Amino acid sequence: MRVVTGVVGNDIHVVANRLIEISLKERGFEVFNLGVNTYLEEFIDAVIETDADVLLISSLNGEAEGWSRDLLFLKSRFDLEGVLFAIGGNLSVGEANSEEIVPKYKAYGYDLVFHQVDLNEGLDTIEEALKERV
Amino acid sequence: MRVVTGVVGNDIHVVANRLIEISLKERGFEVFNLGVNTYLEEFIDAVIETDADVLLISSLNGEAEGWSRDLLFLKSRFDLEGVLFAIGGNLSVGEANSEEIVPKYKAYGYDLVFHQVDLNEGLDTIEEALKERV
Amino acid sequence: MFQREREIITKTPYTDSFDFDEIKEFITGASKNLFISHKFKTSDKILVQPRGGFPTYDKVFELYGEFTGAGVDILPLTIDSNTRLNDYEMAKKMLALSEENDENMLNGYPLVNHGYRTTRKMVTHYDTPISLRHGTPDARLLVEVALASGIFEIEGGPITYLLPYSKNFPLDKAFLYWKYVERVCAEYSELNEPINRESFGPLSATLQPPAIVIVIQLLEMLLSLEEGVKSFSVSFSQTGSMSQDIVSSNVIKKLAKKYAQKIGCGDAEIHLVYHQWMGAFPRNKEFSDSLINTSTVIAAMVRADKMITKTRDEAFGIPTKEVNASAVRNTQYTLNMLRGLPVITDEEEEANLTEMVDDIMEAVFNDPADTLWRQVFNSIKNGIIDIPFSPHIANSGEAITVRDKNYNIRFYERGNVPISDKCLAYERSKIDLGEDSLVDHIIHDIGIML
Amino acid sequence: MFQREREIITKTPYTDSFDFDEIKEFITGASKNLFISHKFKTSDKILVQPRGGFPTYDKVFELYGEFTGAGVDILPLTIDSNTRLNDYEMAKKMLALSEENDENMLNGYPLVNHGYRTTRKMVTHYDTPISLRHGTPDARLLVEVALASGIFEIEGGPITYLLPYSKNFPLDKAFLYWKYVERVCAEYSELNEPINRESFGPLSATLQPPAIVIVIQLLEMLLSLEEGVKSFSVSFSQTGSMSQDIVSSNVIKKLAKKYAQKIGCGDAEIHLVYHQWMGAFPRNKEFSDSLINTSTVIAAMVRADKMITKTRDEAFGIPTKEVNASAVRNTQYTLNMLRGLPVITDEEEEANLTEMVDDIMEAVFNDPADTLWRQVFNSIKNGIIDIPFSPHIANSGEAITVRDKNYNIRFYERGNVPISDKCLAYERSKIDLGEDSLVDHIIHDIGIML
Ligand code: B12
Ligand code: B12
Repeated sequence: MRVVTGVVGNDIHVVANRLIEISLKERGFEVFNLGVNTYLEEFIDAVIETDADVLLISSLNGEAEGWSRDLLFLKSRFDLEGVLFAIGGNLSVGEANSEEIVPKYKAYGYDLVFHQVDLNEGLDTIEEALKERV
Repeated sequence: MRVVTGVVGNDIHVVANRLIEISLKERGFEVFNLGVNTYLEEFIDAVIETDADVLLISSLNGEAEGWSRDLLFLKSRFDLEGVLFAIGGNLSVGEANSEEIVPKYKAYGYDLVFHQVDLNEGLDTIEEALKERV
Repeated sequence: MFQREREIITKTPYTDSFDFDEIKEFITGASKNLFISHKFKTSDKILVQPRGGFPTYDKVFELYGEFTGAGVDILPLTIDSNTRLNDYEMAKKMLALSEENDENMLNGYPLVNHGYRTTRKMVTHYDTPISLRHGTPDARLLVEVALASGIFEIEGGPITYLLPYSKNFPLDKAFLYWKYVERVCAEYSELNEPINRESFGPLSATLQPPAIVIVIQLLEMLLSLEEGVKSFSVSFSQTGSMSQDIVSSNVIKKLAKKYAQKIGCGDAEIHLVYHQWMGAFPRNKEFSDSLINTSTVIAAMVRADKMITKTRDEAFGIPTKEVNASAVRNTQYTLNMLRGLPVITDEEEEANLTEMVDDIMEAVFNDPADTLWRQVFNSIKNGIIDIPFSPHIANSGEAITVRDKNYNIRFYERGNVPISDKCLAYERSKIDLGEDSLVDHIIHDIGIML
Repeated sequence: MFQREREIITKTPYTDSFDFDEIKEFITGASKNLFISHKFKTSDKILVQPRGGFPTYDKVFELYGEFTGAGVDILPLTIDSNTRLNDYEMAKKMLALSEENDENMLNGYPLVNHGYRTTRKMVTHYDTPISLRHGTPDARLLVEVALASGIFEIEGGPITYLLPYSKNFPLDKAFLYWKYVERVCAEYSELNEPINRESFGPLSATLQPPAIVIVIQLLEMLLSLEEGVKSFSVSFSQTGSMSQDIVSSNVIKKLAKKYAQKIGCGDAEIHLVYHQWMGAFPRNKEFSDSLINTSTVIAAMVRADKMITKTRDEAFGIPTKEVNASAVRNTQYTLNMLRGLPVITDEEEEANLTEMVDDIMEAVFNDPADTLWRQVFNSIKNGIIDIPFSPHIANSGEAITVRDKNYNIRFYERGNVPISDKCLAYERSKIDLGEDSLVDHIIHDIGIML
């Protein structure tokens, strides 16, 4: 399985990104890590270029919502049906609960949304979702 | 003005008692301080003996309610009409608010009830009440 | 003879009937986990012990459940103030009211009224050391019930549970009653791991001068070791100055060893217990949290073996079990992050404190009486040992302390406490009353944490 | 020439039009209370500064009101991350959304978009020093707007705001842009009290080795003093080990003086700023409170001149103003109780750290380039200066650190960092990976406060 990952927008929180790369590799994924400060277009380009199965976006600094508003539009320009879109980290500015956050982001076009969810828990869910797709 | 004071029951918290003695004297009262660990009967006896104008009871350790249940009975045995009965300190076991505590203690026979009230504020109120009585 | 005395003491309608053989058997076979003396030996962290006790069995049982969930090391059993004054009749009445109305009409657990058969169920259920916290001058019956229940740490002593906790209780009797307690503890210590005795260093928790606190700790330790106790904890509470706490710790550790050896009891295990701030608490609960956490850091700095916690509700009343357990959880969290702390010494302050303690100890030993307890008894009566803010009539109350600008507690008047002119001069040189009257200064010093 | 450059920089549709004469006049006559350099001189406590910034003017105004009520010493103005990356267009868009929907669509205050005329109203209203917190590699415009607004402390530097805050921003440009900032600060410093510059010691806040942190602090200090800045703060954040913090503090204070004198700038005022824990926070808010309070105690132990606070909401998101103000209030409460703390030194550790810092500094100075900034530039490129967990492409990332059992951060691999074999051996002698793989050990070490 190929996964493109990175941190969206002007966000430079790199620590989680490093750990995610390590964890994905340990789970046997082929990882294309774009690192921090990656714009949505760059993610989409990388998914197409690498023919990835999963796009796994992180956001920590509260910016994600601002950037995610364009996702549906970008998705509509390419055929990305088979790709699993996941986002996780800290998905709002200020404290918020998942009940509010998850539906919002699903509406933006993500299949799986992990607000303040433990990484391993999230990756387990992603793996299950991938199995179901096959 | 003569005031009898002390800490009721098996309560041995002495610090407040020392400060109360000092404060009352500073305010010009003649003070009979029975100290800590004083039973209700002893207070009543002292009030009668000294012909006091005020009985000012402290309680800190949460015992006050247990002892106060006998107050009305004791009062009924003597003519203590002219004496102002005040109690203050920490008047319950565990946290409680004044709205509950004050009416309860008034029903036990106290004229003034100060649950977790600053000493000087309480003494001001007592002095005002004494002025009104004259 | 002694056994006869014990039978008389324990024969009372207020508790269940004693079966000494069964109790002996129980202690002999008791789980090592019930012995704090064992836990001290096998653990390398500061043990955390909250305070707490409720009138009813069920409430204490639930409290222990909460504490266990929060990672407690030692459970407390705090006794109500009627039992402390041997007023078992009042305790009984209030226990009944508490059970009927599901309201706490007592500020602790009336252990005697509950009895050891009942209480032991709870003790063995949790299989964690329990410490008896009471404040009772005559604790003979209480301690018998506690030990029979499986509570293998007994706090208190003839001085530390008298001067702060009682007004009229006769001093000489207190010594004799505690001698009884020490002997029972020593006897039971031979059956399994030693019973731990702990002295109560906070005393009246208000402007207590470290020199006096340490003297009292050392004397209660000696009185206990003399009777054959093999595991003892000296203690003190946060003074309000981190530096003074560190100095006190260094001095008490050194002197406890020295004086224990002096009476040929160098083989006893001596531990140091630190009490989080015992004085008047702020009414802002976040400030209380800050205060408590700072106490925890200081406990680690003074390298205590055990620390006793407070809660954010201290100024308001007996805390709920949830609040109490949170305090334990937070304390463990903080302790876990404090590692490899610097070792600190302050030669000048330690020399001054050591000299004051040694001088007072010498004066006690110079008393012509024939036994140590009588020497101590006389020393309290004549003010050689004198604590501020004691409710007890025998305490002379002539020694006056205030805080210096760094919040160290200093002698302002020594009264009859035999510290040297030199030491007094040193202490006074640190004090600056400024514009304040002495009384105003003291009121301020009582309330530094408000 | 320079003035011409400033005019070009400040001429942009994203902010209001600059009137340099008026600004000069404003600074010349500005209240002394706006200058932290003045407050440092006149205060003898640790100054407390929270973090904080909201998108809209009104929200920042309210935030400052809360802070003032909580007894704040220094107000912060935290800038949003779009502005930090000079993306004023995005900042504008999000500011508009934030104002319309009364929702925070930015993680800070877009100062450039608000402009100095507006912002100055708020600054003079509160008449309290404000510190600009940003993380911007090219902060020329931002700093012009800040100073014109009356914000007289500027945090950051070409290294500390680049390596942790940027991925691609060209290193050499950052140096030149910050040179501009230093010069503007130096110029304005002649009009009234000096403008204070502060370096950002936390860097990426994750397993940063004190030797590298101190080297970077010293270098940014030198780069700033060179340009004529007269008031500078070096800083570092809680490492996770109280001992290591104390060692770091002792060494940085000593070396800051030494290196400033070396370039003939011994007259500059140098201060020490301590950041409460900057790494990953626990999701239990009571633990966060405990952590923050412990940070406060350590700040007092290291004798910082200023401390920057966190909040119990750190793990969750930008805190509400109330929570943020509580953190200030609690911190002041704790600081007030910590007096006369012991002075601690650790000769062995200080010698080791000093030696590592001196060796790295020497290597930087030995670079053949002609100016200090080029020497530093080269030293980053070739890994002489190398921090763990930097997102920046120029950072080599070969130095690897782990914690020892006392949570001190130690070099495991030095990469190209020129510490001696002896020092590396010392560092490694403290490490014990136990059963763990290196990666697992590092993951654990990142999360020690969780
Ligand atoms: C110091 C202290 C002790 C010392 C007392 C030493 C001594 N002999 O004085 C020691 C350690 C020995 C002790 C023992 C006990 N204590 Co105690 N103690 C305290 C503590 C920490 C401070 C009390 C103090 O000195 N405050 C300083 C003085 C100046 O303030 P104050 O007492 O609050 O009094 C002021 C006001 O109440 C008011 N006030 C008082 N009386 C009056 C009267 C009037 C008319 C007015 C207007 C105002 C007023 O003005 C006073 C001056 O400002 C308090 C908690 C707290 N408040 O922070 C607990 C506290 C009072 N203790 C408590 C308890 C339960 C006990 C014990 C039963 C058991 C235990 N937990 O250890 C024993 C009691 C034994 C007994 N027989 O009573 C509880 C009481 C619980 C409750 N009410 O629900 C408290 C609240 C702690 C707690 N949260 O559990 N204690
Ligand atoms: C260290 C840190 C920094 C360092 C970053 C250094 C670096 N380059 O990495 C510095 C100091 C430079 C920094 C800067 C800033 N930071 Co910052 N920072 C933190 C902090 C304290 C820890 C982050 C961290 O490293 N955690 C350790 C890693 C391992 O955990 P993690 O990041 O939480 O990631 C885990 C989970 O989120 C999850 N996860 C992440 N992605 C995904 C994806 C999926 C699919 C799943 C399932 C799970 C998952 O798994 C990860 C591993 O366990 C956090 C607060 C916190 N969390 O404690 C704030 C925090 C993230 N920062 C914040 C902010 C606002 C900023 C700044 C804008 C301004 C500022 N306050 O200084 C700048 C950002 C600049 C920019 N352009 O982005 C905010 C974000 C606010 C919000 N969301 O509401 C936080 C939450 C602090 C706060 N409460 O204000 N920061």
